[in-house]
Amino acid sequence: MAGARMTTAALSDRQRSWLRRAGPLLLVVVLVVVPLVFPESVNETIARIGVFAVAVLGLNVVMGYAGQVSLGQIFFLGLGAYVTAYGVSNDWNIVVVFVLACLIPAFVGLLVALAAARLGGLAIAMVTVALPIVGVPLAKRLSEFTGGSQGLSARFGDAPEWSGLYDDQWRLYLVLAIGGAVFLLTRNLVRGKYGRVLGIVKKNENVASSVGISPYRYKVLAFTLASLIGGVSGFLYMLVIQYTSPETMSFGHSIQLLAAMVIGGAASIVGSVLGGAYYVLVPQLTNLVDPSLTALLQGAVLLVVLFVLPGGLASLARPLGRGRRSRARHDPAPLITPSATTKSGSAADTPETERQGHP
Amino acid sequence: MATFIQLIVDGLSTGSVYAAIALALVLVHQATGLINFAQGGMAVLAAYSAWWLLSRGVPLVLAISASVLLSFAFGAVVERWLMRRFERGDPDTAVVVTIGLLTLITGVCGWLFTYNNQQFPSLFSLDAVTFLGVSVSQRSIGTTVVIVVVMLLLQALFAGTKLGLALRAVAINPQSAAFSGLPVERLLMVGWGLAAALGAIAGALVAPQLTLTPGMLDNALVYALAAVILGGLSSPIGVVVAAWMIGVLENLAAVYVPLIGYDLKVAVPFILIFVVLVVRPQGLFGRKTVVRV
Amino acid sequence: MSRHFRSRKALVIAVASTLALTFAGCSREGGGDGATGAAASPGITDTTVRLGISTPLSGSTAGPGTCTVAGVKAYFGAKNAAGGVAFGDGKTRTVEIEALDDGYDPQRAKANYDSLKDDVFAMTAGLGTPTNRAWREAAIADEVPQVLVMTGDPLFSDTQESPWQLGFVPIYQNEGEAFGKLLVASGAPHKVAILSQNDDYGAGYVEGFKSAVEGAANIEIVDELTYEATDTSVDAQITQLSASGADVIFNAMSLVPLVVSALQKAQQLNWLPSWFLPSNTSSPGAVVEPGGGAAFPGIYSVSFAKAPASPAFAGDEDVQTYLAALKEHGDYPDAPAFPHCQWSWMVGATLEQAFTTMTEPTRDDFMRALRSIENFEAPLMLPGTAVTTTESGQPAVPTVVVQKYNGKGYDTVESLG
Amino acid sequence: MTLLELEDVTASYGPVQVLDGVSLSVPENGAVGILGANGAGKTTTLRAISATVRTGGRIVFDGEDIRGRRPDKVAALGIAHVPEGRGTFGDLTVRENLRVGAYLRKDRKGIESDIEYCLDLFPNLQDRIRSNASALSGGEQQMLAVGRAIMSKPRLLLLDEASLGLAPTTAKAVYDAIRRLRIESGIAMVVVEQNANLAFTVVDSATVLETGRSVLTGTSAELRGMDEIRRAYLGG
Repeated sequence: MAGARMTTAALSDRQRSWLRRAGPLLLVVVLVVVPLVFPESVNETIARIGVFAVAVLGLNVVMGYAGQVSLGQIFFLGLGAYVTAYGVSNDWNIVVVFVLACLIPAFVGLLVALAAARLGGLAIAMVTVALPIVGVPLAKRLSEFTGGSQGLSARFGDAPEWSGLYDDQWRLYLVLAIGGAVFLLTRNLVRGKYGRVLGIVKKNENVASSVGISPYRYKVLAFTLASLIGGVSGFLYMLVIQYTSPETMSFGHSIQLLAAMVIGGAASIVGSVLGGAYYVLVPQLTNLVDPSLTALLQGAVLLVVLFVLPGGLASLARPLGRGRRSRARHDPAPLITPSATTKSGSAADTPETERQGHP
Repeated sequence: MATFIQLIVDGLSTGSVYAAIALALVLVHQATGLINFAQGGMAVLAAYSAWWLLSRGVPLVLAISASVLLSFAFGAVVERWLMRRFERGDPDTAVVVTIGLLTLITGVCGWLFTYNNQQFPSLFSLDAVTFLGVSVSQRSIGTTVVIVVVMLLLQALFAGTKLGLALRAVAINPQSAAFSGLPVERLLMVGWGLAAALGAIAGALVAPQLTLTPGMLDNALVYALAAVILGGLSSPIGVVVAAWMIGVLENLAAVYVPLIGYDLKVAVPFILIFVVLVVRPQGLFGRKTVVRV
Repeated sequence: MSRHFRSRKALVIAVASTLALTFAGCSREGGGDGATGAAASPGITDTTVRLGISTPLSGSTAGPGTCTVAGVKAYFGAKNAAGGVAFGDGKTRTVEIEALDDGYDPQRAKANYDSLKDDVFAMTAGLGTPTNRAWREAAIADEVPQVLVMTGDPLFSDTQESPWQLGFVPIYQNEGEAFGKLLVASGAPHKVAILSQNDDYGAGYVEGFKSAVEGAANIEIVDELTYEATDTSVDAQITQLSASGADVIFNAMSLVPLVVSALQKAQQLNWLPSWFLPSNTSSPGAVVEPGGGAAFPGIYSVSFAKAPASPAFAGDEDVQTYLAALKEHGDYPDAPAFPHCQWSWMVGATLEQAFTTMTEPTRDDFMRALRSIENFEAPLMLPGTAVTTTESGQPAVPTVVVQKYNGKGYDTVESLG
Repeated sequence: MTLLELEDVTASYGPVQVLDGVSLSVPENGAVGILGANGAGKTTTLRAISATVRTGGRIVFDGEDIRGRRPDKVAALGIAHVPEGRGTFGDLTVRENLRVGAYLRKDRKGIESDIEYCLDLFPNLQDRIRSNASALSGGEQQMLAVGRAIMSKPRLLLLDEASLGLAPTTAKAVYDAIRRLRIESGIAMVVVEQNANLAFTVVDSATVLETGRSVLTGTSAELRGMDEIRRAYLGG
């Protein structure tokens, strides 16, 4: 029994080391080639997936990794989009626009977090609900900057003449480059020291405090970072959709984003991409099946996916990739298990666990 | 002055709509430890089933009673065949499952009954009662009275009865509950069933006012959530008082605080939550508690 | 060709990319040439023409959204069953409708457009301002017609700004203006309270109304409030307005439930002004009757379409043809609860009108044909209204008539009272 | 007269086998300890008895094979489990916790007098009767957990690591109360305990587990006398 487990582990180790060496290179090659080979509509779909993958990634930072329920991530996407639209329509330098589209949402996120994180988990949830709910009428009131309910159009990122590319190809490259950079940075962050600290804060704030970590500071940090990434996704949103209105940041979309994160797989980089793909592709899929049954089909797809894969789509990819990072289940550890391997094996089937107790 | 008092009365009757859903949220949270986003959707489905019975000639009271019973069964079935799979996993996943359920139910209602507005008759007359220059419809009074009765029943259920205690125990710690001989699975089904039945009452109360559509309660859900947090998740009286407070203060702020106005009055409950939670993290009436949304 | 072809300068350094360019070359051709030869635009052949619709079929605007598809589908469904539509180039084509749900989400509307633009000849009939605005610029860049859309946003009827667009329904300003004029013409003094939706829809109505009553000595606007489309109640607004002493309420509200409860609330407060309702929320059966409209001295609305529920049109031939087709071809078995069903039926007729004068199967020629319709009385149109597309700044239906509720349906009126 | 008999019990979490043939016998009114290293299967043995893990073998309680029943049915037979980590109901008050423990009982008067007995057994709880369990100290929570368990008037008490995380004096107070409980009520017990010295203040005999297997069984006196036991579990 134990021997057999060793063999599988060794195999997947070998697989993984191969993937680790060849994987990134392969990925880069694929990403470079993809925009060139696919027709326009596919490129546009991939670009949209990129936009929402980044948005889901931001949500994952605050919720998946730091464990703070956020129901308002779409607000930061909307804010980033508005900043971008305003900057572009006033002919600001696009680099300046991008920096502002990152910094302004990050700053707003910081202010919100400074207040909310002091209150604890529940208040963060409610304050974040308020963001899109209040954000929509606020955007209408600030019509001088936002164009009111008619929204703002801003077309930018057309392919420069020297590139010889189509607009959709050029835009997709931009999305892949910016989005890829954000993913890479975030990945390094959550796999490094910060990621471990966030994990401790998520699991038990008291434990974190007792080892000298300020949960408050890290919650604020995670929230700010999520807002910044949200701002980036807003910039990409404008690049790809070229239009934004108060409707962009409605509460319903925020909830869908949350669903996409969980479906993709919480606290997972791959899951963020899958979540973005889910967010974009499922409406297209339901349109293909029967456009008049959108809600019914979407609800059914969501339930079926989670019923089959409660850990999200990323749990499909997990055995291949970074197999054994055990998911944060609320498992009181029925027995003091001899090794991590046993534990991750047991987590899924533990018959009785304490669902809600003392965190 | 008459306008001022009228605004307060209007706020109370709007608050009663929020309170109806908020009570169902409290019930399911007390009984399962979850915030159920599908609560409003289940109430709408119940209202549609009553509406369908009405259109087949069943008298109103009978149709509503039948929908309450059907909803109890539906809630229990949802728990048994859907939620049970997620009850011991990540609570975030379970919440998203309720979001999926909401989407599905909305879709099913739209498919079966179309997205058109349907008129739903009220148990109470729409005639106004005028008192000291303030008028209020009998429908609002009736709705409020029913909600107060339901609130008191719920309060009594949780505070005083063995069933209420057992439901709460199962939500807090299913394993220890089982060690004490509580039939955990059956109690979870009963909890969902009761919440759904309560939702059916809420649906029948507010459908005449909001007119029946698949998304009828989507907007009210946010207010109900705010009321639940503000009032304290464990206190039925607390959430009803909070819902009324939200309804009243929202109106007053819209009219008398020019900076807020009608467009930003939706910020009022959240400002209220912020202020209250700074002082009392457990909400107005709640006991200190550990909550996961 | 839908897109501007640009010469490919070799920039790409990587070998892999060069290789890929070859693929790209392959995949990029093929699209674009229609079956009828080099000149034909996408989505049209000798026997068929395909139209795309992106509209909300789920979410809070799904009710009217479903109607925008049902009317067009019903219209062309009936035409197809009768053999098809005779085009100006001498060919008879059947009309296919490809409708996608955007859930009133601009981003999804853009996605729908992207997926349809190479398959359909033209986009039409979709409901919503933000959802139509989301891909307006893309449609201009791609030279895809985005015509007879259901938004009163004037931008879509501005030929300069929107060369490939045309709105169908009267711009909001026109509707507000029509009622304002009627009020001014009454000569009697009126105090008006305004309650409008806090968006371009409400603002457009109010703007039109104000421009009509500006300078009129007999009209005084005593109070002006807004509400949000996400509100569950407007009781507070009605209470506040009732204290203003107004005898007329100008109510630019697009949500049926809120209009019903506003009517009920005013009665409860015993405030009985003359009431103005917009064209899309004045349905006799779904709004005025449940709201108890008979209690008010007058419920006024503007319209250009016959209301099928109104007894005056129960025997109308247009109406009967329409209702039968809606059931048979429109996938809409119930009595239409929103006027958008009628409007979209008229969109079908207007499109046919343009098709019959098209001489080439191209999008360019279609736009030319569409922009040269004058005084076309589409089926279901009320006397005094017509489709005219030659006037810049105006949508296909530029005029409305004011009507008054008569207890069952509406009568056209020339004056207040 | 044997109250509980485990014969060759196996258990696994998914593919991982944790118990690989555990045998144990608890006489009526007796108390048996389970000793062993981390991961030896002590907690799982208790979970096997209270049916919260899938098991093989035979588990006979009062002459009946109870293996494979639902946990609440097992509890109804008179087996009360005090889980590791205490498992109190954090959002319920102390009194409510005790009332939940008495869920299966119908005798109102008996319940009230047993609550009094619990408060007498654990006087610390007296002042905290209206507090939420989550507001109690670790020691108080442990006392409440035992109190909750005995409210069901069990015939067998399963006690899992009752001293875990407690200060030595508090742990001793808890075990003093448990010993008193045993003497006064005669409830049979299975005691899992890291601190074997504490366990021996209550139990008559003990079983030593190693990697999911019973390797040694003996009376308290016998085991105390064995060098390897002393080295492994008694701190020298």
